[in-house]
This record gives sequence, C-alpha cells and structure tokens, in this order.
Amino acid sequence: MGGQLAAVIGTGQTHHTAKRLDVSMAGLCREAIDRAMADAGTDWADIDAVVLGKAPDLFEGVMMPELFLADALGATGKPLLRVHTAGSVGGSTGNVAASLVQSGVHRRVLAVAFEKQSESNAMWALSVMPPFHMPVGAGAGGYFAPHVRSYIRRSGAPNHIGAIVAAKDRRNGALNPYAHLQQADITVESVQASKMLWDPIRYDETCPSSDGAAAVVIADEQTAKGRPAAWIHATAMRTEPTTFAGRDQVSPQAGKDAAAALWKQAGISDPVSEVDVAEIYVPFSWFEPMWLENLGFTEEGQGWKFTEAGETAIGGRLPVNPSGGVLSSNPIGASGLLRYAEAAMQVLGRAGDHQVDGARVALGHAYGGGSQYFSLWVVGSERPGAR
Amino acid sequence: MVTISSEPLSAPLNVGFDYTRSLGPVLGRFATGLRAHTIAGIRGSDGRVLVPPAEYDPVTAEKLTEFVDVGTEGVVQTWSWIAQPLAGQPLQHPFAWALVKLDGADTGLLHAVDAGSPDRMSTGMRVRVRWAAEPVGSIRDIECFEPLDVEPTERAPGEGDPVTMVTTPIHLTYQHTASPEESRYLRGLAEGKLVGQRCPACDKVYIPPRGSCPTDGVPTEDEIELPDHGIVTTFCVVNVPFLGQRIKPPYVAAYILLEGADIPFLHLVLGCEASEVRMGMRVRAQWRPRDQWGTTLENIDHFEPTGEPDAAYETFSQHL
Amino acid sequence: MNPSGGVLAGHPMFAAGLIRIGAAAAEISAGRADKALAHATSGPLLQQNLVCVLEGR
Amino acid sequence: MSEVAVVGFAQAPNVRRTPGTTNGVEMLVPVFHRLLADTGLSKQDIGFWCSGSSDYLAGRAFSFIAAVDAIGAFPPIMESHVEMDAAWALYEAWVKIRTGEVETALVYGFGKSSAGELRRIMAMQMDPYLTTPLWPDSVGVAGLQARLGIDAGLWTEADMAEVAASSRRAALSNPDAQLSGETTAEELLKQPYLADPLRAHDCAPITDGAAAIILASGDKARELSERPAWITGFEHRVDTPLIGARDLTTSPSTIAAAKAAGVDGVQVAELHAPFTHQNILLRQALGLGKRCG
Repeated sequence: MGGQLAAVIGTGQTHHTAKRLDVSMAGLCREAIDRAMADAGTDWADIDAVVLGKAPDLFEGVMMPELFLADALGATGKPLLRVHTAGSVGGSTGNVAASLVQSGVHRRVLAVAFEKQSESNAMWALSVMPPFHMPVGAGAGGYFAPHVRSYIRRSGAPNHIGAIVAAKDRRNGALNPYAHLQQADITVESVQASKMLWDPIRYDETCPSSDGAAAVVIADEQTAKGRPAAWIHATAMRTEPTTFAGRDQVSPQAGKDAAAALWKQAGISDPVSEVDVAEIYVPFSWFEPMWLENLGFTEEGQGWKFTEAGETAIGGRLPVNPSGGVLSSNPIGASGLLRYAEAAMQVLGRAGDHQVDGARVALGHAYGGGSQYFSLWVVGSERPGAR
Repeated sequence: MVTISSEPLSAPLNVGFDYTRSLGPVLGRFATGLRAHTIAGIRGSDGRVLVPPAEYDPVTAEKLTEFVDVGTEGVVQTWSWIAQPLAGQPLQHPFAWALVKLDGADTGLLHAVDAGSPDRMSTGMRVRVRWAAEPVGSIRDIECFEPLDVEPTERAPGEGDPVTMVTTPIHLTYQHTASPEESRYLRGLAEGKLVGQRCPACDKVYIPPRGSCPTDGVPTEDEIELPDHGIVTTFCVVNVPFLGQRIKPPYVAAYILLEGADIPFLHLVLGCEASEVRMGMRVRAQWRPRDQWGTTLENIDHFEPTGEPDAAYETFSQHL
Repeated sequence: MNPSGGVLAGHPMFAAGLIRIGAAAAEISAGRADKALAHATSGPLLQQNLVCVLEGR
Repeated sequence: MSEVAVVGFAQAPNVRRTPGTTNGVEMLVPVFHRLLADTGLSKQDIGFWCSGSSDYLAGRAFSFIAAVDAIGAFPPIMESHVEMDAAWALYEAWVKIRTGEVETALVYGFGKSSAGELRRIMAMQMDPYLTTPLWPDSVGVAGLQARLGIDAGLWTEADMAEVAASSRRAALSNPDAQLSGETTAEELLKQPYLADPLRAHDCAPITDGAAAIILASGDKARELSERPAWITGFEHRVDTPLIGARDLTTSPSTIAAAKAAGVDGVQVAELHAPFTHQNILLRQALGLGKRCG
C-alpha cells in the first residue's frame, strides 16, 4: 500500500441529464461538491487542496477551466491541480487526490470531475480532423465497434450478450435517482430492436451524452477513523500507445497490468470471490464481458458466459454497475469519478435503492483514449490489513 | 524513389464552434440587465460590490446572492493601447483595454475604451458605456466605453424573456505540421505510392510511418513501398450521420492490413454490400483519377473485394 | 536572478515552468548554489503560482 | 518518507518555430535520449511518467496522447498528464514518489506555441461567459498590470527595460536560449510600444520547446547524481479569477506558496515571469532584493 492510509468520507453527484440549461459550469460543479461536503460533514476550512478532472478542453471551449472556476471550487488560496487523461480522467483524478493524502502532503482533499457536453457537441470535439488525415471513423462508437467485432470473433460470444448488459445496466439505472436514463422496463428484446448505429453496436447499447459532475472528499486516517469511511486499499494507473504493431485492442496489456498491480496492492488473489461489487467503465455494452476478462474476474473468452448467466446483475456473484453505469449516464470527464464514487457509496452502505447488500469491498474502474488509459481503485469498509 | 523535399508538409487547421452556454442565476441576471441597459454587481463576503458579479465568493466560496445595481459611468483604473486589433476584439480600429470601476462598484470591469488615440487615455479619466446597436444579453451589449467629452450615441435597450443562454463563437486558426516521416508518406501518396517505414529496433513496418516507434521511442527509418492490396482485419458498418462526414451511411469503415505492413490503417470498403464484408476478406485499393491526387490517403477512394479466398483468422488475429 | 536568462530569453508554453526548476537544479548540481528557488506560473496575470525550493548537500 | 531530488534535466533548443508537429514528438525524442543517457537509465527504470501540455495550444483534443509514442510506452507505463505547465506535472510526480510506490519519475512538458495565434488563444483561459467573448489578448491584458505598477511607483519603464537587458545578457551563457545578446535599457527604450506601456522586449517571445526532468528518491538519487538537487519545499496556490477584484500589483498566491515552501536563504532564483514588470513584481512579492543574483 503506498504510504499513509486514505479514505473516502463523502461523495456527491448531480442529476445527470442531456442538457443542464439551468446552471453554469460553476453551478454544475457546486451541486456535486456541496453534496459531497455535506455527506462528508466537512466545510471549506477543512479542505487542504482541490483536484479537478475533465476531458478535453474543446468540449466546453475553455482553456484550463480550473482557472476560471477557482472560486467556485473553493480552491482560491489553496493548491489546485487539473488532471486530463482522456476518458479515464475521472479515475485518475481520484488516484491523484488519494496520492496527495497517501504521501502525507495533505490531510483532506476534494476531488471534482465534470463535463457539460451541452456547451458544444462531443461528437464534434472528438472528430476535429487535422489536415492530411482521412475522416473515416464516426465518433467513439465507430472507433470501438471494430474491436467489439474482434472480441465476438475471438471469444465466440453470441450476438445477444450486448443486449443483456444494456438491459441490466439501464434497469439498474432506473433504481438510481441520479442516473440520466431511467428505463425501468427496457428488455433484451427492445435493445435488440433498437437501431444498429455502428454494426455490431446498437443505439440502446450506446451511452448517452450527459451534463454532470461528481465529487468525493478523501481524508487521512486520523480524520476517517471512527466514522463511516470507504478505505482506499489500492490504486493503479497504466498507459500504452494508441496503436502499435501487434497491439491487443480487445484486451489491452495496460488494462491487464493495471489490474494485476491493483489486486496485488489490495492483497486480493481471487478477485471474483473477494470483490463484492464492481463499477466498471462500460460506455458500449460489449465492454462488460471484455473488461471482466481484462480485469481478471474471468478467464480469457469466458466473460460473456459470466454475463449471460446473470452473475453481473444485482444479486449475482459479482454485481457490475448497480448504479446503471456509463450506459445510463455519461458526462465523460466525470464518468470515471462516478465509478469511483459509486464503489465508495457501496461500501459506505449509502447506495440507496441500488445498494448491494453486505458490500464490503468494491472496485472503481475507468478507461480512456483508444482503450489505452486505465485508472482503478479498490475501496473497503474496513481499514486495509484489518480485513 | 520518392522525391524528397525536406520541409514537412503543413496546412491550416481551423477549430471553430459556436458554444451554447447556460448562464445560471447570477450571470443570467447580469446578462438580462445588460440587455436592458442596466449593470448589476453583487456584494462579496468582504462587502465589496463585484462587477461583473461572481456566482461564488473569492474569499469564502459561499454562493453570493445580494445584487447591487451600479452606474453606467466610471473611472479608468488602468489601460493599455491596442494599435492593431485582433479578430473578434470589441473594436476593429485602435482602442484601449481598460479596467473601469463603475460608480457604485468596488472592482474594475475589463472592457475596451474607444478613445481614438493613446494620448487621450489617462488613469483616473471618467468614461461611460456605449451600448451596442442590438443588445441580446451578453457582455458585447456594452459595445465599449467612451470618454465623456464624446457625443453620446443613443441606442435603445432590448427586452424579452430573462436571458438564460449566451452563444460564444470560438474560431481559432492553427498551422498544422505533419512529421517528417508522415510528410514522406504523404508525398509518396501524391505519386500513387504507399510508402511505409520500418522501425530499426523492432523491425515492424509502420504505415503511416511514425516520428517515434510507439514501442521503442525511436523514429522509423528505412522506407518500404507496399502493394495496394491486403486484408480486412476488422470493421464496422457506420449507420449514423455525423458532422463532417464524407459519404452517406451506411458504409463500411474497416482496418486494412496491407501485405508487408505490420499495422492496419482505417479506410472505407465499398464495391459490395455492407453485409458481405468479412474479417479476413482480401481487398484492393481503388484509386481516384490521377488528376485528383493530393498529399492524402483520400487518393484511394476505397478498397474493394478482390474475390480471392479470405485469409485464415489465425494469420491476422494478432492484429486485432 | 534568472541565470538562464529566464522566459524573456525563451518561453515554450507548458514547459517554461518546468525549465525554471531544471535550471535552478542545475545551479545546485553544478555547485554554484546550495539553496535555489524555482517559480512557475499559470493563468492570466500570474493567477496561479508554484514555488519549488532545491538544496544541495 | 525519503526525500526526493532532481537528478537530471534536459531541454530542446528554444526556437521561434520548429518544423515539428504540435504533439512535440520531434522535440521530445532527443530530449528523452539525452536525459536517459546522462543518468544511465533505460525507460524500464522509470517508475512513473507525468507530462504537462495543452490541447488548445496544439489545436487538437488529446494532443498529449501522441507524445506517449515518443516514450515508447510499451510494456505499459504508469503515466499521468496535467493540462497545466509541466511544473505541476513535476509536483504530481514528487507526490507519487512520496507515497513510496515508485523510486523514479520522468516528467516532461512540451508546447509548440507558434502553431496558433498565442495572443488570442490565451484569452481562452479567462471567464468564458463575460471576458473571453471580448477576446482580451494576453499582451494587452499584461499592459493593464504593468501600468498599475508604473502609476503606483513600484517600477518604471526603464526598470522594465533593465530586466530585459539583463535577461538577454544572462542568456549568452544558455545555449538553448532563443534571444540573447548585449544591449542596454536605454537602447531598448528607443523601441516603439507593442501595446503601450509594453514594448516588444517587455514580452516573452513566442517559443516552441520541450523539456524533461528526472526525479529520484533517497539512495537512488545519490546513485544517479554526485550532487542531487533535493526538493525541500514544494508548494503552489491559486488566486481568484476575478481580474478586477485582484490587487494586480502583487501576487498573494506566490507569497503564500513561498512562505509554505521556505525560501529564506535562497542564493539563486529562476522566476517564470512572461513580462518584465512581472519579474519585478515577483521579486518584490518574494522579498528577493537586488542581492539575489
């Protein structure tokens, strides 16, 4: 475990939706921050530093928005960092904030991540094509669909697995008042009937574009002792290049290495039986079986069977994305921190209607770029070593 | 061999979007006020009237709520002279940037002063707002400030529902430069050649070549001309229209592994039904007419099936 | 003050602050100083500032 | 918690315009090779990589991802990125080492400032609702701050020209400098205003460049360098974005950071002041009189 102990003592998020036209970017962030501070029982004097995570500046058309947001983030007069590691940024924001406490530099750190995609158009921002490049791809879905096809071919998965994940995550989302999409009566059949966007990925197997923010308060052992806390047992981050000869785009090495480092640091030898709940970054439904294998929850090629058997539903052997996950809400910069926060909420027993009973150990996972940035953390209801 | 001119290729890159911003309660009230020719400040925790109004206090981070209307005249706290205005600035003839402390405000508002020349600018001078012709609820409803000894131009305020949104066009131009390796590849394309480069460390052939091999961190070097045929490793059928799309969906976007290359690149597959495209299918490039060639992969309009038997999965599975 | 010439002699954005720390560290490693200060700034008109103190032994 | 030291530093020549790409690969590859050679390390020996850059400077989202190629990031590396000056990436790396998880870190920053129109791009750092739409260019805005100090008697245009002259004189000993030479304040003051009260010499040039630093902890640092530069204080603070509400003739965040880092007794200082008057302002804020170098 790296250095001193750290724990999440409070989480907060906004009601994610397509367009939040009632708030400014500052107002959107403060909704999540104020909820996290209330959940943690802390006020501004207790916060030593602020870490902001957000995906490309092009989304909101502001260069280094932490500067204009300094007052709103309560950072004025304090240390302020801005993390940007593409789609995984929400996760790496949590990791960086945790390291500020684990290194003994600070005692209480506020981590915030947001995206207000309605300020522009995420599809445009992702497809700004420099000269000499040929615009073939079609947004994120077009980028990942060929690799989903490769997974299906490699694992022999039947075509309905994606629909099972989408129906499960969206029904979970209906239990979560903060989720953008509330589709309690979605079914595998209705997903399969939805329009094919980038074959093999269908409309209902694709995440929405959301405005949203998430915040967590991370504290040192002295602050977290004797109160409900989600103790950080391990964090991990790995990166690999976008494309290189012989790269495995289906189950990237960076994901495997990050998971291996994480389980080792957390003292977990059999993840599928020692982890009670996992919030995994699944923006396109097929990524659930793919990441189950990449993370070492199942053997290579077996992830889809685990999903098909209903093991990833609430009540299954390893509930995945009880919050509804990225398929139900996707404010890109915040999605990774939402995974982290939802994992903490589970072990804090504060996940409300989508609480997994008796959850003591939870995984938060985020990936970004061309499946090349990975940020993960494991949180537990007990202090590390006390388990 | 490809004619080498050392200068890397470069071309303009325009990044532009009209951002649609929601203002929230405080900035919304300020913008609505501007349209009506009034200026609202807000009282900070230290008692100072902040203009423009801030949503959250700079000292305590608390949400601020007490609005205080201020005057439309004020004092220049400091100024600088812009002899050659840049695109998008408030005035397109020489002007002064200034911090103007409006009567009743305690902080300076950053805006332009139309003084005509720098010697008519001085710290401490009084200036007044010159309202824009068509106020819409934006900081540009203040066209600029002007000295008091100038004939005021009467302009009517606007009205309507409270302002909640502002559109801020952001258009930036860059000069994009291709890497030296890419430039040789692009010049090769202009002559109908597909020129890859081999990494001296891992011997893999990259197309397009790389300024730095992603696994070894060294530039790819010796050039290899590759044939214009190969196989589809994997693909997707694009059914969704999107901004800047070149051809009408549905079309197949496929990873093409050229014979002799160690990495596929993305291109279009046409010349058959989308449903007929398969992983491992052998394809050949369909070049555009020579007179349309430029330094771009678009010289190849698309790839077409050759009709030869597909490649076995095992022969390309390591490229997925 | 600014033995390297500082950013007025060269200001590569997003690397200039790191270079100040590198230049200050070079003074220490070369034995020309035992305690050095490096400063980096970010944002309009020095809105955000960093100070790194380096010492030789 | 062992101490952390700078054990290696390399930078690309500062030039007005490099023919390279906006993702900085052409500048970074030689810098990485030189730095690894100087310290005898290979890329596998680096525990953590962290970089600083800006999408808006490059004109593209994810421009920093292409720079990962320059490292040869396979097998996968432990890496992070801040959308800030790489000095803050160094701070993140320093924190990472202090958690005990890694012993070494390589931190790099790059910027091709010549690709876009820098004076306009910098306006994008301001309030997007009420300030950026006026497109206040960075030089014009800096002129506002310069004049406040001139009017308050804190510095004169001659003092500012003196800062420029001594900077170019010092740069004669810096092979990577873009502008260097022998000149005098009087000579410089004869130049026309670029944006009254600022002249060209008062403003940092537009520069393309890149740099990298290797950090190491404890024994590793002593092994890699005869005289490691130990980091004994590392602090940063931010002020309010409300330009009009700030006292622009001083720098509270610098004062607070310096106080926390412990700057008394420093014998040399490298200040990051993109304008001559800001050099003077920072020296006054830090209490570094003339005696300091």
